[in-house]
Amino acid sequence: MLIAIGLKGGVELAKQSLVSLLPDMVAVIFMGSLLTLIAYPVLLYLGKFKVGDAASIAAHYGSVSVGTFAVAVAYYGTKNVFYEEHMPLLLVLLEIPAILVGIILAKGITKNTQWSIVFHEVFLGKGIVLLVGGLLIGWIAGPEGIASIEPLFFDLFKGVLAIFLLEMGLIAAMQVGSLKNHGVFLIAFGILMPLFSAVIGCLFGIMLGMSVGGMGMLATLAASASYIAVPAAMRISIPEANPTLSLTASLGITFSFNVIFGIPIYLKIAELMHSTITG
Amino acid sequence: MLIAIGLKGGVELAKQSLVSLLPDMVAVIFMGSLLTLIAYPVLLYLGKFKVGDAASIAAHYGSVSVGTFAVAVAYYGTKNVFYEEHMPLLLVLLEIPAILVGIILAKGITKNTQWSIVFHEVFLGKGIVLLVGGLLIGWIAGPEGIASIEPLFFDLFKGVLAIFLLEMGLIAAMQVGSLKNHGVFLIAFGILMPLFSAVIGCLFGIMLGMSVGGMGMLATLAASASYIAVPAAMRISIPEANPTLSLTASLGITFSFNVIFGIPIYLKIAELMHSTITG
Amino acid sequence: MLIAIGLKGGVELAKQSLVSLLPDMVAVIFMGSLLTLIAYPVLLYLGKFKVGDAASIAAHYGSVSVGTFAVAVAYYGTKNVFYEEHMPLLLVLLEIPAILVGIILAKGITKNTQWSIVFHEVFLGKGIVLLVGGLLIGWIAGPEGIASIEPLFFDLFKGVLAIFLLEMGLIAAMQVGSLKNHGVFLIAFGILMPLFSAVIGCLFGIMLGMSVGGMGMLATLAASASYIAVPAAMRISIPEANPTLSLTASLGITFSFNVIFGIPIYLKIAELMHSTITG
Amino acid sequence: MMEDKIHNIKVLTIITEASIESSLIDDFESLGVNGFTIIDARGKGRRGSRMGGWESNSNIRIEIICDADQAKKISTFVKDKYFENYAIVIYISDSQVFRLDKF
Amino acid sequence: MMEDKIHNIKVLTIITEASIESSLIDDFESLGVNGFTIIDARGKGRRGSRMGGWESNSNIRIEIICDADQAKKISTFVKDKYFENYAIVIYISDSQVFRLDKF
Amino acid sequence: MMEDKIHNIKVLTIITEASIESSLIDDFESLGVNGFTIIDARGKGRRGSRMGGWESNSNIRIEIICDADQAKKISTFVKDKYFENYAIVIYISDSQVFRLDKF
Ligand SMILES: Nc1ncnc2c1ncn2[C@@H]1O[C@H](COP(=O)(O)O)[C@@H](O)[C@H]1O
Ligand SMILES: Nc1ncnc2c1ncn2[C@@H]1O[C@H](COP(=O)(O)O)[C@@H](O)[C@H]1O
Ligand SMILES: Nc1ncnc2c1ncn2[C@@H]1O[C@H](COP(=O)(O)O)[C@@H](O)[C@H]1O
Ligand code: NA
Ligand code: NA
Ligand code: NA
Repeated sequence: MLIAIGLKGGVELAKQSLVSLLPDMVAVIFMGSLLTLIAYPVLLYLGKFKVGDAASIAAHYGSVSVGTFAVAVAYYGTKNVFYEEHMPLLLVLLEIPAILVGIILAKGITKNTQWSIVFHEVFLGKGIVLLVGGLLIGWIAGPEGIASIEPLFFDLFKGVLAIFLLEMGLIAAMQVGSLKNHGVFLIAFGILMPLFSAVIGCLFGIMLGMSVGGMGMLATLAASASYIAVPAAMRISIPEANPTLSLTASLGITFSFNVIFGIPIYLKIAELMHSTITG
Repeated sequence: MLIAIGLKGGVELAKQSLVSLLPDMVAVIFMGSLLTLIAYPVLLYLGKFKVGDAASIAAHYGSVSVGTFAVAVAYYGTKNVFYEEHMPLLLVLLEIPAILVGIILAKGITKNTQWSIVFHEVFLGKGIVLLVGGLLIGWIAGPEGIASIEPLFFDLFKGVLAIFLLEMGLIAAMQVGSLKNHGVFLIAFGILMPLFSAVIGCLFGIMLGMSVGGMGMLATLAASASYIAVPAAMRISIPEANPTLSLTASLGITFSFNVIFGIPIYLKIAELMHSTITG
Repeated sequence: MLIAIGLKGGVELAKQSLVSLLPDMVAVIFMGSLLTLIAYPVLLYLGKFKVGDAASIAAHYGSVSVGTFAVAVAYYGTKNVFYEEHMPLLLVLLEIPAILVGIILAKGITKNTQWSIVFHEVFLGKGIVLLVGGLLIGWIAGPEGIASIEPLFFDLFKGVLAIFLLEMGLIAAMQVGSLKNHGVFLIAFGILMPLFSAVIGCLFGIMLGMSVGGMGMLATLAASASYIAVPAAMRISIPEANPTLSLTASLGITFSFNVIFGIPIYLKIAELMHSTITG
Repeated sequence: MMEDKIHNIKVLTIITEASIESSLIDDFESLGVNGFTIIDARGKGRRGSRMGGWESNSNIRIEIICDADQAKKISTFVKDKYFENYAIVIYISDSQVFRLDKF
Repeated sequence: MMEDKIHNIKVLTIITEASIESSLIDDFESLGVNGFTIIDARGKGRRGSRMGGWESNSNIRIEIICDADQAKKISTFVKDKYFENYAIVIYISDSQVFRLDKF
Repeated sequence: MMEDKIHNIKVLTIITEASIESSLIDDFESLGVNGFTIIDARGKGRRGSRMGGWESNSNIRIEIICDADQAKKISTFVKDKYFENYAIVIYISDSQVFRLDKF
């Protein structure tokens, strides 16, 4: 599934000169860091979380969930809403800034943070390797290049997405169990933060002159919270952060909310803001 | 795959009021117990099995095989034969009575049967969780609710079914090896019992005023023998029963017979009985 | 996936009398041995490999890769190029001679070679069991027999092929790392040997009066090198052969080359030779 | 720094059918066992070969780090309850750990 | 109740390449070994890192509960046959079991 | 034939969170550990139940065959670095091997 998303993105990349994408890329890295920096104080002062936990959860929400993106791609497909094709590239870029900002918030830029292990974990994490791999293959081979292999991956896309959703759903359900401590705040944060991030995402979309679909997709990326790449990186770089907390929020609450309600809402927000501003 | 079946059933459930389904549900629970009670004496006196083995095998045949049902769904699909949509609900209900009757036959209603573990095993068994989960989601969300997720699961349905069949086929083949003891009787039982149960299934179908397809499907459920849920429950509740015997019969003989010959035969029996009785 | 290929082959087999296929079967066994006998001296004298390594690598290249065949089937499908349907049968036959010749080259026909274990490993290897199993089921059941199960397996074919390719791709990439020793020769051999084998394959195709597609497919089989069945057999029968060497060549270099460039090239060679000779 | 005292303890290993995992976990709770590790396994024994493939034909290997009395108490309980009807072996080995308070 | 006598026995552990599993199982049969347990594993040793992913790069960990003589016999046989060409380590530890007759 | 001398060695076993596998492997390299074996596991301990399903909830069981000093050095390093924030247990057992030079 990750390869399929990467392939799609890579093929689009080959069509446009990288330079034209530069503004989007920089903006998105800025957005990722911004969201993390906004979430941190909210968690620390309002949520009364310890520094480690606040930084870790903030990093989860500043990052993205590939699963949510995949469901959005399927949803936009059924509604055949157009969106800028280089979204997968932005998705990959959004994974990284949040992790760095999160670690700096928790640890400061001390040299004893095992940066090598963190990068090893982040960049060699299975998810990112497949995604970036797909991007590269798509980019080098270009549209015709992957003609013979392309149909295979896209048929597979929906099937694997279903299994992925099923698995995540089950694990999300199990997470809800551990809501005892910080329960109420986490639920509120897990729903309000994505909505807030979606608005920020739309603003960035407008700033970058994207289509309505593009704005909706960027909003979905902003609203989604990582539950595979970031938890792995946090576990190593901020060991004192309690993994159950961040996972309950990002997977148990936000992922479920996004997949069932979030995606259509973010599209509506995009349509609304698009009409008011360009209206 | 199980979720897909559950989803389908759940969606249909949402369309009909539960009350209208009550008679079917009660009849099916009765049928499951009846089949177990018929199989037990046959195994005990004719087959000369020990009490534990007779009760365990009877429970296998009083219950159902989701795999066989899935193949029947695909088969009825290719032949586009209509059947009542709430079959998956009846499938789930049929899983349970046979296990209870089997345990009571073997153990009597002594309190030291670890009923908690048995229920834990039966209801938390992976198969049932997925199936009931699908049913619930389908029922709550209703047809429109699962619009966005639905296509994924049904695309997946066939693929996963194929892998499932392949795996079961291999394991079934291995089972045949252990036919030494009780061999001949088991083969005869493994083929005649399903045929007999199919007729019983059709009778119940007629009684419940079902369509020909409905009768055929109910006959298939009656004729199918469990090889995942029941063996697990039996292993805990009737430890003295030899698992290889029941598995050889339900998986090695009956599953193979049903998938290759059974399903078309049961449809013919349903057509025959439908025309003679309503003829 | 293997079952699907086997099923297809088996169904075709049922259509033709086995006798008519005999010449093809004998020719293919001869081709497998010939390719191994050609590769051995090249590796031993030119490549300066030890006897064990030369024999093991030669056996890899005299055999076939089911994965490469599967990609070719998908490719010929998209280009709807016709090819003789009994190719899967020839594929299975091509697996065996190379292993025997390889062992004899390395060990001579001493009786202490654990022939029983080798045959056990080769014939009970998961790949071959699935393939031959599919062939048998297809052959016995014949086209109508597998009507109800057939659609499942072929839907699945593409999906599983994609996952297979992905996995092999990752592992192939890891192999490239161990190119230090014998590096340059292995790369040259890994690309030139398949091209040479493809020409031999086409010659055999012409000799057997095959269609252009048939010639292309036979060339692809000849050019493909095994990386699952043969390595397992070699590990047991020629223990002194270094497995990393043969795997780097057959998977790292040849599989990648075949999947990306090879398959279209071999079809062109077939078209070229077909027109010149029959032109 | 926690003082580095080494303590002698026992490691109780149970190899049995995967199908009784949940039943065993319940037993452990009632026996006051607060830690265990489970690994999927396959194998062969008096009750024939159980080389895996699907649940009712695969094994699990359970390790419990505990003191000698607990090891005796647990193994006796499991022996009496399961030896007769299930494929199962139990062995107890000696070992050393850092923090005794953990077990 | 079976009398609860505890007996000293050995646990022979072999960690080697997954590709020689069937060959080893045949050896065990000829050596009169009637029980063993196999677990999939990955690892690193003198013959480089075998971190799994697919069969020819993954390991298996085999345990055989037996008496001292059998342990010696099995380990010597396996040492002579496989040490030279395969990634393999063997170690023997002491342990106690309930029913001696089982092994 | 290699002379069949048996040598006493230690087997250090670490059971911990799967998420710190790569970090531990780096530590082993710097500690001069040239061999280890890793097995996927699940279990329950002071930090709650980690019964697997996905990476951040599953465990790994690491075995290192080494001499007494190395066992002490490794376990102390791992204890100081991970005990405080991670789910982890360590135990050391005695064993015998054939070829001492291998470890
Ligand atoms: N001698 C042995 N050494 C190692 N594992 C054994 C031994 N005997 C039995 N086992 C394991 O324990 C399981 C049950 O043994 P049993 O109760 O003898 O059938 C087998 O499937 C093996 O996994
Ligand atoms: N010192 C050790 N401690 C634990 N496992 C080891 C050790 N050395 C080797 N192994 C295991 O045995 C396998 C083969 O080792 P070798 O023959 O040294 O390559 C390795 O892949 C490891 O899984
Ligand atoms: N007493 C024990 N016996 C066996 N394994 C244990 C024990 N305690 C903990 N473990 C294992 O070590 C992991 C971490 O333990 P803990 O640090 O106590 O949470 C658990 O998930 C278990 O897999
Ligand atoms: Na986000
Ligand atoms: Na039944
Ligand atoms: Na070849």
